[in-house]
Amino acid sequence: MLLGPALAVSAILFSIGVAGVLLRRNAIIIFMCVELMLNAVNLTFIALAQQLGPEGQVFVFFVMAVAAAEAAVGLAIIIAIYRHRQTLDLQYINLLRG
Amino acid sequence: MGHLDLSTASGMTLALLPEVMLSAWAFALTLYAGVRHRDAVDQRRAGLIALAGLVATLIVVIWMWAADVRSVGLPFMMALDAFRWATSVVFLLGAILTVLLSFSYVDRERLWAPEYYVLLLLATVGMMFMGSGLDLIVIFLGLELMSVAVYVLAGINRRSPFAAEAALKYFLLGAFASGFFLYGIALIYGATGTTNLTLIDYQLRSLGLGTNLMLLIGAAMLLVGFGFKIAAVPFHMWAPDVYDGAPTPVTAFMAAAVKAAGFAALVRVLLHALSGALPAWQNIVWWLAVLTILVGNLIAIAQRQMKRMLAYSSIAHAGYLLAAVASGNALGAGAFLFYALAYTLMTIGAFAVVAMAGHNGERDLLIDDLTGLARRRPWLAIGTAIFMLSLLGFPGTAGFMGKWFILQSILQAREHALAVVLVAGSVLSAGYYLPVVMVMFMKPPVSETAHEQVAARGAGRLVVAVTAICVLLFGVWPNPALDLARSGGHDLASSPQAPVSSTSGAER
Amino acid sequence: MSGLLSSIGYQYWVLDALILIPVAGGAVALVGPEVSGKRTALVVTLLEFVVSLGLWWAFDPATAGMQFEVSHAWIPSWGVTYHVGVDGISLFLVLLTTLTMPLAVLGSYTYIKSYERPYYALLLVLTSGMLGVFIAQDLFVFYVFWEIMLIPMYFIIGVWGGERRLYAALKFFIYTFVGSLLMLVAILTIYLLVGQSTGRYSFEYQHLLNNIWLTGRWGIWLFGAFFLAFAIKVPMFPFHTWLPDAHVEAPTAGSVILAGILLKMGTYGFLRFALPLFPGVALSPAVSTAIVVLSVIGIIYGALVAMVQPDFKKLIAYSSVSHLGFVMLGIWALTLQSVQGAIVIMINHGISTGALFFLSGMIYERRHTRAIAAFGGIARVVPAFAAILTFVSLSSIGLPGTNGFIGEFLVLLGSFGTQPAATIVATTGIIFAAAYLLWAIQRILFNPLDQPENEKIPDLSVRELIVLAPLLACIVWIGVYPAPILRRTEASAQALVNQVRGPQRLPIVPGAPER
Amino acid sequence: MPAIVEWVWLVVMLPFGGFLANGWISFFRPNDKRAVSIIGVGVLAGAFLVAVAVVLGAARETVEAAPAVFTYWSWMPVGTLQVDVAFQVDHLSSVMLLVVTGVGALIHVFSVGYMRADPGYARYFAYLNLFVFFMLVLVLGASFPVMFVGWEGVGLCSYLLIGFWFSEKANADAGKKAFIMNRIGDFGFLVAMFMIYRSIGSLSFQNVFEQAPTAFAVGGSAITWITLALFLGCAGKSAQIPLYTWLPDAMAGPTPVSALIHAATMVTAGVYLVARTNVLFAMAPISSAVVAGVGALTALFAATIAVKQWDIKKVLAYSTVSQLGYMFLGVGIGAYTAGMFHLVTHAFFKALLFLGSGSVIHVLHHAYHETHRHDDAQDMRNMGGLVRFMPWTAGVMWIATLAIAGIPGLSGFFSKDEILAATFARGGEAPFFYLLWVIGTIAALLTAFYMTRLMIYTFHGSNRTGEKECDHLHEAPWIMTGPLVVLAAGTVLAGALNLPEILPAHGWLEHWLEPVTELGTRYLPEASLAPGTEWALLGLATAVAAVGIIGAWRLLHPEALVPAREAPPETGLGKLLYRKYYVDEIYDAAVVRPLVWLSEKVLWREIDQGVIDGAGVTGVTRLARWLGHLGTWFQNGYVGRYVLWFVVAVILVVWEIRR
Amino acid sequence: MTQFVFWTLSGVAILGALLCITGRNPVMSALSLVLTLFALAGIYVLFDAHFIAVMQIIVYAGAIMVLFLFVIMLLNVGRPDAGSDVKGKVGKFWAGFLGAALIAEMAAMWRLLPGESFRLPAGTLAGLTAQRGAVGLIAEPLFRAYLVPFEITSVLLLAAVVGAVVLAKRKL
Repeated sequence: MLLGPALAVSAILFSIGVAGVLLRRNAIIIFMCVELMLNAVNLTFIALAQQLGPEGQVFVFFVMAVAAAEAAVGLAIIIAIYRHRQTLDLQYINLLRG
Repeated sequence: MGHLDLSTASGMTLALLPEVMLSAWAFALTLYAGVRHRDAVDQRRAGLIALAGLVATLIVVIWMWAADVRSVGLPFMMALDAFRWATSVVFLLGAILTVLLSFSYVDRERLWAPEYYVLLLLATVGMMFMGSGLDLIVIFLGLELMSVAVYVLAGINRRSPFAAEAALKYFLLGAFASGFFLYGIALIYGATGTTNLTLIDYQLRSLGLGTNLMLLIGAAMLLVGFGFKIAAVPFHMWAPDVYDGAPTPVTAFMAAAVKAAGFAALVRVLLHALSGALPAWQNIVWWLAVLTILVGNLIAIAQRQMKRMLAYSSIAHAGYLLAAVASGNALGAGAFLFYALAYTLMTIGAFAVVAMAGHNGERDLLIDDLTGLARRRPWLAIGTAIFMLSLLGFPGTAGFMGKWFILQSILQAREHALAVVLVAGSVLSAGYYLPVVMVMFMKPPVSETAHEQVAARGAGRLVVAVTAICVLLFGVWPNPALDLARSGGHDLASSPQAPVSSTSGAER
Repeated sequence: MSGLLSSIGYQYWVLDALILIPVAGGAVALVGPEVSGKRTALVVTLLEFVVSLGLWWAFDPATAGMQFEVSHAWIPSWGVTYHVGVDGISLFLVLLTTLTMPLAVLGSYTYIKSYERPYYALLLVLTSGMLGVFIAQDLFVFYVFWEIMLIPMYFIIGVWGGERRLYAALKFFIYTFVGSLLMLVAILTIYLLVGQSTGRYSFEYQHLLNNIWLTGRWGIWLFGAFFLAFAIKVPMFPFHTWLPDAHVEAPTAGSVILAGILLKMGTYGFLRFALPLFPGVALSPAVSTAIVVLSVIGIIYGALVAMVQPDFKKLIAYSSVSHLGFVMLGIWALTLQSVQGAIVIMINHGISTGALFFLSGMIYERRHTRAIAAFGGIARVVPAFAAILTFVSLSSIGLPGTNGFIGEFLVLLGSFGTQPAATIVATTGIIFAAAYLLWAIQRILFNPLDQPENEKIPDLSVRELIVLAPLLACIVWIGVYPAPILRRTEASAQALVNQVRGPQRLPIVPGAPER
Repeated sequence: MPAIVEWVWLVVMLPFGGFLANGWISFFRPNDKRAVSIIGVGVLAGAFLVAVAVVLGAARETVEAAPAVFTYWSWMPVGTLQVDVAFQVDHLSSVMLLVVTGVGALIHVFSVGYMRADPGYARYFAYLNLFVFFMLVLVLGASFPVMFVGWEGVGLCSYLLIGFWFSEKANADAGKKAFIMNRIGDFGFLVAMFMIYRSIGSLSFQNVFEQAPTAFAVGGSAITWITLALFLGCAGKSAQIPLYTWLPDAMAGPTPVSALIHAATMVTAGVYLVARTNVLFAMAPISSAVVAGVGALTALFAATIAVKQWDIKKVLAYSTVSQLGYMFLGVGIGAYTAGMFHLVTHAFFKALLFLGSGSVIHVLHHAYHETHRHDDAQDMRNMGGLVRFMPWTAGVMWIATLAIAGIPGLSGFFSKDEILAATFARGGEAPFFYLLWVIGTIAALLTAFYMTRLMIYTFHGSNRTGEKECDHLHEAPWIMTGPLVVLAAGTVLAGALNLPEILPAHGWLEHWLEPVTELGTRYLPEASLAPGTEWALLGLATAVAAVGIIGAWRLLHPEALVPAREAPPETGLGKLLYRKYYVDEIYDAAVVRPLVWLSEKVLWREIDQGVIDGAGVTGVTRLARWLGHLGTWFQNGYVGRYVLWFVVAVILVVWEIRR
Repeated sequence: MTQFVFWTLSGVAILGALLCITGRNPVMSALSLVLTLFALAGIYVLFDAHFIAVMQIIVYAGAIMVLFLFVIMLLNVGRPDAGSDVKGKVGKFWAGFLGAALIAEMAAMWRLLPGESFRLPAGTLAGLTAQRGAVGLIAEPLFRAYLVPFEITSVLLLAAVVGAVVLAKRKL
């Protein structure tokens, strides 16, 4: 019965992802931290799927697709911003404020 | 047509007709964009095609609504109810107005990428899924579809560092929020064993999961995810920057349709699936509403830029909508629908004015730049005044009727404090809507040549005219829209009896 | 006369016509040629006046209830009905409005030099809005009219006003808006409470009135919301500070309308809504004492502050605070005499203060200043102006034989029965009234003619005399023979007093919220 | 029965018609002085004739009957309050009717000469006619509110006429002061009406007087407060302590105005009111005592000030205040007839004195005008020896002076003595009344003194006007001296109206007024004097008058006077009296200035602009703006910061939902 | 055994995650994340999700992370002299504090289980896998009940492609 521990590990990984987003300034690493969060959620799904049926695994499949889509667009955006600013450090990306 | 059996392929296709149709149109437009993407003419043609697709879809939606299509049998991924049609109409309307608004804007800013319209259509498809999804996963995918498209739209002006920054901020925070949203889905799935909203409702009530910790945390995470999309304080911080940096039609689209889509899904999830846990989330929504109303309105007062002011104003309006949600009753859902329609009209109208008046970079358009507009462009000024007053919630405009409706739902739920906060917010909002009217009408233009280049041309003029007229019309004669909104809200809250046999959509 | 009127079905269409004529006229004025805007407006307002004049004869003084009622469904799903009617309390406010408007138009003929079409169109729309407030018999409709007339006034002050017009317009708008929004919440709450207890959800005033009896916490809060809305509009001390600014900055016609009609909406609201809907609260010792004290403070305070104003318009504005204090005292003393007196003061204040604003506008047009110190001794130069200003001032300070006396006398006499102490203090207001107005007209009209600019100012023109003549006639007429007015208001006022003082009903106990 | 009494409306409307006509002329044909004179004097003469007819008619028809009330229309019908526009002709109002129209007509005639050269001639007569109209409304009104119309109306006319030459700030100030002082009194009148209505439910004289005996307890607090409030009204209108200061200032108006309004008619309205409501006062002994006490004090106080005034009109003004005090003393002790009697006689001799002084001023003014000097034509130091130039004027004024001083045989002697005798008679009741009698007697002494002083300084000794001016000094035209002669005749004869009981044919006025005064005298203790005492008092009064006059002759030295411009400033007690005990200054410092300061600095600047607008409105606006700017500080563009708040919110949301 | 494997893999995953968020070099971070992904794939196998485990390695660790690395390299943000993008003390405090708070709030997950009434008997999923195969287990619901979401995914990917192209192509 590893469901509880798996959910806990998932929560920890998720929180680490959140902490990463808080900790880093580089857009691409922040994005990786978001990916980490998604993966933590995937673990929850998978762990639950063992008890609740294969739908959980189907969700993970969708999440992967979403992650892929986001990665494509996100990295394109990151490239676009790099073209403008020559940096990915969010500290320097605040033209818009107020 | 009546009832559709969703277990048949034809029934299912029919149930998905609007979304399928619009997706197909988007594919076709992609192909066109792939072939013809050279000049302004191509661009305009692409826009016209998109417009045709949206209008056609709108017609289909209205047709299905009028035919009162309902499903029989097991709960399905997609809802077939008035709420879906009503929200679809709002999204499509928002998209149509955005396309109309885009023609001259795209021309002026030389954004020659027909994919713009493709993404607009795809985002609309995503919204429609959000409004119609009866399964959390559909809502999630709809949300992602919409988001991905809008991330790109926000940054579509590649020449603009502002747009790029807007896109980046929106994307990073959006993806971050998606993680929470997804986590919420997972936890609710874990607590109830299903992601179907009807079944969640059923499980929640039959198993008494109203205090189940997993469900509650899941609900909290869902709220966070939605809170981001609808720009509820304190999840709103991206919104002003992104609205500010994105091209104005996209901003209008985001402020109106994207927000409405987030709300549609939120209302459906909270009132349909999680109404059994109402005491748990109502308090949070209450606080979010209060914060959103106050913060949105207060910061808006401090703005000098028109676009940012409207951005904060849209945050404040999210607060009003949240107040309707916080009432937690059918009236609230109806009020949301009506207000969403009114809000879409007036917000897009207002942004249309910004798009027109901001001829040399709408980011820099200060409120004071409209000084004396009424002397040069009286009709545009009158239109703007109508939008401002409607946003303010002044009688005779749709905004007033909407606010009245929301207050009615709040007071029905005996949330008097919330009602007072709402009206206090309205008072604060007078502090920034009125100055717009004031500078336009009550001050002379700064120079002889001021506003010479401001011109309402073609489709843009149509947008302002149509939205202004509709705002006034719904402010005086709201009955048809009101009745439809009420029935939509009623449909949602009084969910059909959950089937007793099945626990999950899938076979075991 | 009334037979003739009923033969043309007057009672069935008059109120609709009164609302529609100005709106239609406003559209005509807006799209017509620039030069004919004022003429259109004058014709329309005169037509409006003539149409409304029939009310005088068609009105049945013996009936306390609503007359000329018209009712159309508006938003059935909310229970909103476009329901209008007139009774003794609103009759004269309607007539006052229709009388004031042609004069306001005529008084603007030379004052307004820019953007004439929208100006006159707004004046006409304003007419409809104000009339709507006085005749609405449905709280939703009332609220809509109540708010809608803010807009024309906002523009009139903001576009055609004086130097600090933006500030004044915004202040005026937001002040009123603050109060009215809380009233909106209260209206909805009453609607829902009555709906829940009777099963019929309707904003109809009669329906709500018949079924509501609130005391305790609910009553206090709801009454408070109405109170705030009306108190700001009246304006009662200490909610009055928008008034001097708005009055001073508004163009003449705007000031006239503000003072003459808009302020009456507050007192009318108290009479029509706040008092009858919440008699239990309104007559509770704490609330009633508080309001009476505020009214009396308003009387004295307004007069004292008016005394030291350097700007004539501001002086008149503060005098309004004082006058409206009498009205509030009369309403809250709640005797037949005091209520009728309050109604009469409402009319009088419209006439006398309206005339004072016209006069201040006329002198402003000549000298482009309103500072009292800029004048002095001009009675010799402009005798007609001086005579009329003196006369109107005397009416304003309540000299017997003019209209002002009738109202103040009735209010004070009636109030003494229930609020003796407050009445005695309020009566000292007549001393201060004499002090500030006489001092002001002394500094304007009398004293040595020491400023050369004043030596050549022309006396009133024929047009200006025409503007003032009806007001002067009313001052004398109401002062000498007010009985026709008093007879028409008596039944309604008596019914109001009886209703509010009447037997107490069982309170609605607000139950659990509905989902 | 179309009786002649019904024509009373014509008495009222004739002056009103004159007002309208003259008002019209003043705007459109201001130079048509002939028409103005004819209209202005004509309406008054007409009114007087009609009034005589009405009074004779009334005397014939309604001697013993209830007062004749003529209701014209319903004025304020509100529920139980039914106020009609109605006139009441009875014994009391008919006396006033004759005095007002009679003396008024004479003064109108005088004015034709006096105001001949004034550019505001038509306006002047319009005002004067209007005044008579209001005064008649006052005396004829059949209810308190109608009386109040006249009451305030005369105040208005007084205001207009005092400030008639409004281009002088002092004149305009004086008018305003008169109006406001009167308003303070009117406040009392109003409050009295409210209290009466609350107790009785009606305001018509008939109802009130009929029901008062049952509605009030004698000496009860209700009736006491009502009468005190009424007396406040009287004090304002009739210039009693503490509201007397306006009357001397009111001398800024044209002199005939002073004669008519501020001597003969308006200022006596308070006395008339007390007499009219005698039943109420009689039921309130305390109030009556207050009336008498204030009257006596005023009589003395004003007399002392009059002793040291240099302005001829100021002397007469304080004299008027003093004489009004006598009248209040009379009505206060319950001698209503005596009060009214003194009112009538005073109307004659004081009007005469004023008109006489008007002639003097007119002549002096004319003289200064001819020689282009700007000296004060009213200062007695600029007069002296005028008897040589103006024998008629001097003669008639001597008659009046002797009358007011109380020389037997003249009207003032009888009326003043009746008051003092009645006061003395009540001394048996309480020593208080003896005190009043003593005060009254001292005041009488002073009266004789200052009036003689006035005559000596004005008409006797050497002339101080100036060398060149002497050529222009002469008797005023006949149109001015004519009325003087008529009034002098009145002054001599009016005493016959009510001779003391010890003389034959006594008490005619007493008998005439009996239907009115008996309402009140029922409540008063019977007080009569033995004939011996009465003779003694008469003798004493004569002696006092003689001492005053002779004392003045002996003490004053007109030769020592120098013209006003060369006169040294007063010192010591003289200065105190000359400056009227500094009462005006005290009022200014204690009431007017603090009030203006409070209004401007505290109420307006501090409360209105500071607290309500500043802290309240602007404060809230500022707060909102400040909060808004604070909010933008959070919105600093850093994604990291946004995420931080996001996560904090997430934690709070989860926390909240888990609760 | 299963316990041991689970805890080992969990430890590796958490370690990888920590390295990912603290690593100074973006490349190191990416590689650490790949480590975590691999460990997760192993855990998936423990929970009878063989197909997903494979997908995890192929799609996630393979495609997506490579894409990340590619971008890092392309933009040359991983160069040694770029300096750390880890925030300073205040940032670290907040990250640690809020992360810990979040973990604390969700620690209760440890004890949470889905309701008995709809929980499958133990071993059911393993049995189904044996019966239908790892792919069949997923395919069955994916193409029947979840056909609509599956189709939405296709649209989503289209949007992503169009979007990425629009943003990244050289010429507008």
